[in-house]
Amino acid sequence: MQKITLKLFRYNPETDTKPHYDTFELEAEPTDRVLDLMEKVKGYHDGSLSFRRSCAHGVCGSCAMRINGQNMLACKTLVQDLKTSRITVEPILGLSVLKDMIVDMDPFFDSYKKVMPFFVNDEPKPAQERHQSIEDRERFDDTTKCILCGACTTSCPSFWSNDEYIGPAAIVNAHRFIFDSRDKGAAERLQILNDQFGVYRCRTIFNCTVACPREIQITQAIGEVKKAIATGSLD
Amino acid sequence: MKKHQFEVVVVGAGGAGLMAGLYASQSASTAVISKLYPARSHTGAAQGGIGAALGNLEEDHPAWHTYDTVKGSDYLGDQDAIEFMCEEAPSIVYELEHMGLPFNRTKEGKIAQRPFGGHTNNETGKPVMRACYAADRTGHMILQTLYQQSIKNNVTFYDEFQVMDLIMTEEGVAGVVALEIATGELHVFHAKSVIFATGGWGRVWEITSNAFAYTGDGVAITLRRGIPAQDMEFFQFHPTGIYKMGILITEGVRGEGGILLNGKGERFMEKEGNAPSVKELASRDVVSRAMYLELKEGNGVNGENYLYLDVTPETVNKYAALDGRTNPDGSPFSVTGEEILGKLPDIIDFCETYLGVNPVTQPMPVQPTAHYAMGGIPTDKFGQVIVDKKRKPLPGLFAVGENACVSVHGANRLGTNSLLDLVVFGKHSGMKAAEYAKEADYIPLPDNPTEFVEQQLETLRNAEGEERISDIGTEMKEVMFEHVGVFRVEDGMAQAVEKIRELKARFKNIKLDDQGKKFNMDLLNAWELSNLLDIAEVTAVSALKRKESRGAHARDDYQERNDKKWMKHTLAWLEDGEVKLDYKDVIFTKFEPKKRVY
Amino acid sequence: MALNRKVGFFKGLKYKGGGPMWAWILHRLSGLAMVFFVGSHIIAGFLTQQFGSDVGIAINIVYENWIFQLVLFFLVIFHAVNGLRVTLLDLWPALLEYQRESIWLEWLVIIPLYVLILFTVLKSALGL
Amino acid sequence: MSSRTVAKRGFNLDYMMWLFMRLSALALYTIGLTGLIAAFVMSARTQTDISTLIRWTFFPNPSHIISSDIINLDSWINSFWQVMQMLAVFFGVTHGINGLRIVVEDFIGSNWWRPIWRGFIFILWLFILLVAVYVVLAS
Ligand SMILES: Cc1cc2nc3c(=O)[nH]c(=O)nc-3n(C[C@H](O)[C@H](O)[C@H](O)COP(=O)(O)OP(=O)(O)OC[C@H]3O[C@@H](n4cnc5c(N)ncnc54)[C@H](O)[C@@H]3O)c2cc1C
Ligand code: HEM
Ligand code: SF4
Ligand code: F3S
Ligand code: FES
Repeated sequence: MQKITLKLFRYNPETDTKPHYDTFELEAEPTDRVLDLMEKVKGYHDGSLSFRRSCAHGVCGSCAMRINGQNMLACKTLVQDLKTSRITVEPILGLSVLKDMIVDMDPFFDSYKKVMPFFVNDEPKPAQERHQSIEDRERFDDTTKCILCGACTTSCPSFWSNDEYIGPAAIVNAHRFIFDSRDKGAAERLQILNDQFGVYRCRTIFNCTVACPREIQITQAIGEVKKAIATGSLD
Repeated sequence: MKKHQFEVVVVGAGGAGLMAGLYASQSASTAVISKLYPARSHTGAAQGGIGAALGNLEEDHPAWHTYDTVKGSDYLGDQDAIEFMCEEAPSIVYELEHMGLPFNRTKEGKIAQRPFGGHTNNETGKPVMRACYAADRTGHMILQTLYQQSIKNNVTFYDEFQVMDLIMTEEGVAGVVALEIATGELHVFHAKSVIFATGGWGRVWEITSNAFAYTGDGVAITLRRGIPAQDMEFFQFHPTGIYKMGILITEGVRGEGGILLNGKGERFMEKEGNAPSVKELASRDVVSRAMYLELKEGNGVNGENYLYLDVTPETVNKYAALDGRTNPDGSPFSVTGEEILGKLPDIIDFCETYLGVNPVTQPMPVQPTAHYAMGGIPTDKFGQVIVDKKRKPLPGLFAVGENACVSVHGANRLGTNSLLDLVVFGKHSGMKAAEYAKEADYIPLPDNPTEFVEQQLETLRNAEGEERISDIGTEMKEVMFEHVGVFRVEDGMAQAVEKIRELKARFKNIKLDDQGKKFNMDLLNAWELSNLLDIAEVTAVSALKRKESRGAHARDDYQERNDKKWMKHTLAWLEDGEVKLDYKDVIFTKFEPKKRVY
Repeated sequence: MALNRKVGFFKGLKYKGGGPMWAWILHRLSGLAMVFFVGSHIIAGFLTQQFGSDVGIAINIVYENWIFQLVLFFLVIFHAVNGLRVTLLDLWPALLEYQRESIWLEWLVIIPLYVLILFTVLKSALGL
Repeated sequence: MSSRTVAKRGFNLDYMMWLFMRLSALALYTIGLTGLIAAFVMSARTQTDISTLIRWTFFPNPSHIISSDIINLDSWINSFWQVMQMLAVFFGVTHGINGLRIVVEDFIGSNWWRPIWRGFIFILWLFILLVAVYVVLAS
């Protein structure tokens, strides 16, 4: 057991005009998740603390938050990983805060929906599966892992300065289809991303890659999309 | 209060809800309502695979799949539905592939398959490769693919709307009432067909692989509206959850050759009475029970309450050689650390994140974890809800996915059959619901459709007691894990029932900190806890009454299966706070009950 | 009422993005500074040349100041080296795998180069 | 692995400028290195200080002669170096001004202001470019 000072961003839209911070002193195991600490606060100190969570093991994408200044999943960050007993939790940046850690995800999903994030192939379907070689499948494996948590887009300074930038998450999901050898919509998706708010807003800042809890090589994926636009080659 | 009208309303946007929504929206106006953003649904947590007898790597047949499922269910599954599901399986997996689902591939470029517990070659009795997979993120890929297709097909979504009531009048089903979480406002969805797909309720137990959102809303709502819940005593405990946390380690690990070892380093699954033939790949109830006994005998690792699951190449290769396991081409089976990394990347990530253990070089500490609800809202194979022992349908009401009980899983679900259940019955209930809506008229809404919900919410909001919901929740989870868990006895279950009733009484005496309207998660969590309490009570009472051991329901005081008296489904009603039970026949087609050995 | 989603400059600076984020901030600042100084230098040259204007001379005096030069040299070198890093990574995305290495490699080039310049400039400035 | 391609996409300012920023960066390196090597070859090694060297490297402009220590300027004053100067000016200024445009547009939300800023920056670019060319030719 160790003592933890947990500082939480608080904002209640019904009573506050400005956000403030609340601080709680807690006992915690080094292997506790930050999410466990927040559950503790919610359960035993202040039930009005609000945040999203569901799976509790880093696969649903609900709990992206800014923990000690960096975007992470609260359920995938252990107290011992933070190497300090002072933990500050704030909502992710660049989306409007609705209450405590809860932000308005709609603009994020709107950007996602813009890149045609779905499989396109209008050719007649075979009776069985379409074949794909192991290498072709491997080509886009990395970007299939995305859980749409938003940690990347909301860590991107280019997105902060202009929220019309479609954002790394959307590009990752476009990449997933552009490089799928079975898909036929690549040209259209590249057209969408070849826009002043598309891939060229990416300035190779890398915050996204560092923030991604699924360890997707986001900047590389974006780079590959840029290259595909430039060369027309999808290898 | 806002009103909407749709011919079909789907409650829940997991695998089941999305599939139903996709199909219903092809011919009827459809809304999909979900308390989570669809991509957050728990289907995304499913790891191992989806079962279908494609025979891509070795001989396999839907008939074998059917038999394995019947046997896995300990003969409690309805065989007509099982046969239907297994026959549909290959075509629905191809359909998922055509929707773009990125399955792993074989050398020939076909969908890759791996062995899973309880799936066998019916002639040799050896495990067969039937689970179609995408690394250890099969559920994630299914959820993403179905959500992507929903976007493509412009399905209407209401995200972060929590359905709290089913509107039923004398004439029948008229829609649902939902709370918009962002504003606290109530919405009425007037509908001809309602499909419930709200997932499971593993949060009743202390150690669970289930999400916070798994609070059994669908079943609790229908129970309150006089619809029974079927086979609630059958709740699956998965053998391999991460020690203390419950996070799931997929059965796929054992499919790839992982071995269970006790504190003495013995492979206990091969002991007589466990599963000397398929060993680690026996069905889940068998493995969980063996583990439980092993722990009870004090054979845990370091005297603690856990065992080892070992998938390091040395161990895998050693035992594969002992078992004489071969590849499909007949060469001896062996793996390298790299192959394991490629096939189980997420498991390795979980272990490294939460345990600091690298499964490629070290064994993983595991214990059984509450995992899957076999029971739920009774339906036929088109997802239509049936409300009594004579199988009388309730027109316009459908249920699908984990919150439904078709029943294809009977007393114990085989791994990979849930994902299959979601898509097969999701598709058919979606089509059926739309078809029904085309013929039926809207049933007029009652004068005050939101009355019941408002009253529930007011009671919660205005409660002026001193109990904290977190305390009540914790006590419920502990008592259920202790007494209505892997192993059960009369006394313990009776105590649990007692305790749950006490907790229900104390629940009236709560106090909420949050009195606001917007994102009042405090209020919603309290409401969800009331659902869990109802479900816990129904589960404990159903379990107490079933005096035999069958599948996941294992009793120390009645160790044998009793087909004469108990070859029947439990139906439970919740009337005026009392649980009433009745029983319904099991449907047999081909397979006569036999003793189950693995 | 929801809080505004705009992220101000200082709020953004508090984000712990690490090396690459700071590299980007510096790159932007140095780029802007150079536009400003190169622009004003050209104009100063123009003014002096054409009108023998005092303004131009004044600007050039600032330019010749050794402290100013040290700052400018740093910005130029940083921008040039970091710009090369970004260019290489952007044009050959396969290299992005080595982005961590690229950051320290960059400083490995910048520091000795800057020390050399520091040495020569200080030598002449202080008349050593 | 099967090789796939898509049809080329049409003209796009942002794409062109993105590419230009990188290519001009490489061009500036080339020009700079040529100047630097030339300066060394042409006796700067022994006769000059660091500021002069930098001047000659990036901008071998005769107006810089005034403040130069190099004694023999003959080999610098020819049209090759004038072209090099022009290129350096063109790439440097265009790169810098486009950089300015990028920064400014990052902070413009409204579609209404964007063309106005673009126009303004375009005029600034033309102005600086013309002035620079004049300075080069006039000296
Ligand atoms: C860790 C884990 C691994 C698994 N692995 C496998 C596997 O390998 N193979 C296999 O076959 N099965 C597996 N399963 C089982 C399977 O994944 C689940 O049974 C299945 O995903 C349930 O799907 P669903 O569509 O019924 O529910 P979910 O996907 O959970 O969806 C429930 C939906 O209902 C919504 N909802 C709930 N309540 C409300 C409400 N009140 N109002 C509005 N919306 C509501 C939620 O927002 C959500 O969208 C696994 C399960 C777990 C937990
Ligand atoms: C060898 C010399 C140079 C190199 C290698 C170089 C490289 C680069 C690169 C690659 C970029 C693009 C950054 C992006 O889009 O993310 C850039 C941006 C920029 N450069 Fe340069 N550059 C050089 C010289 C100059 C000069 C001389 C100026 C000024 C006159 C300048 C001003 C700018 C500005 C203002 C930006 C925009 C910054 C931003 O987008 O944040 N650069 N530089
Ligand atoms: S790319 Fe990574 S950080 Fe971004 S949304 Fe997907 S999972 Fe989250
Ligand atoms: S942080 Fe932003 S600028 Fe590009 S590399 Fe990532 S998207
Ligand atoms: S709770 Fe699901 S990602 Fe954290």
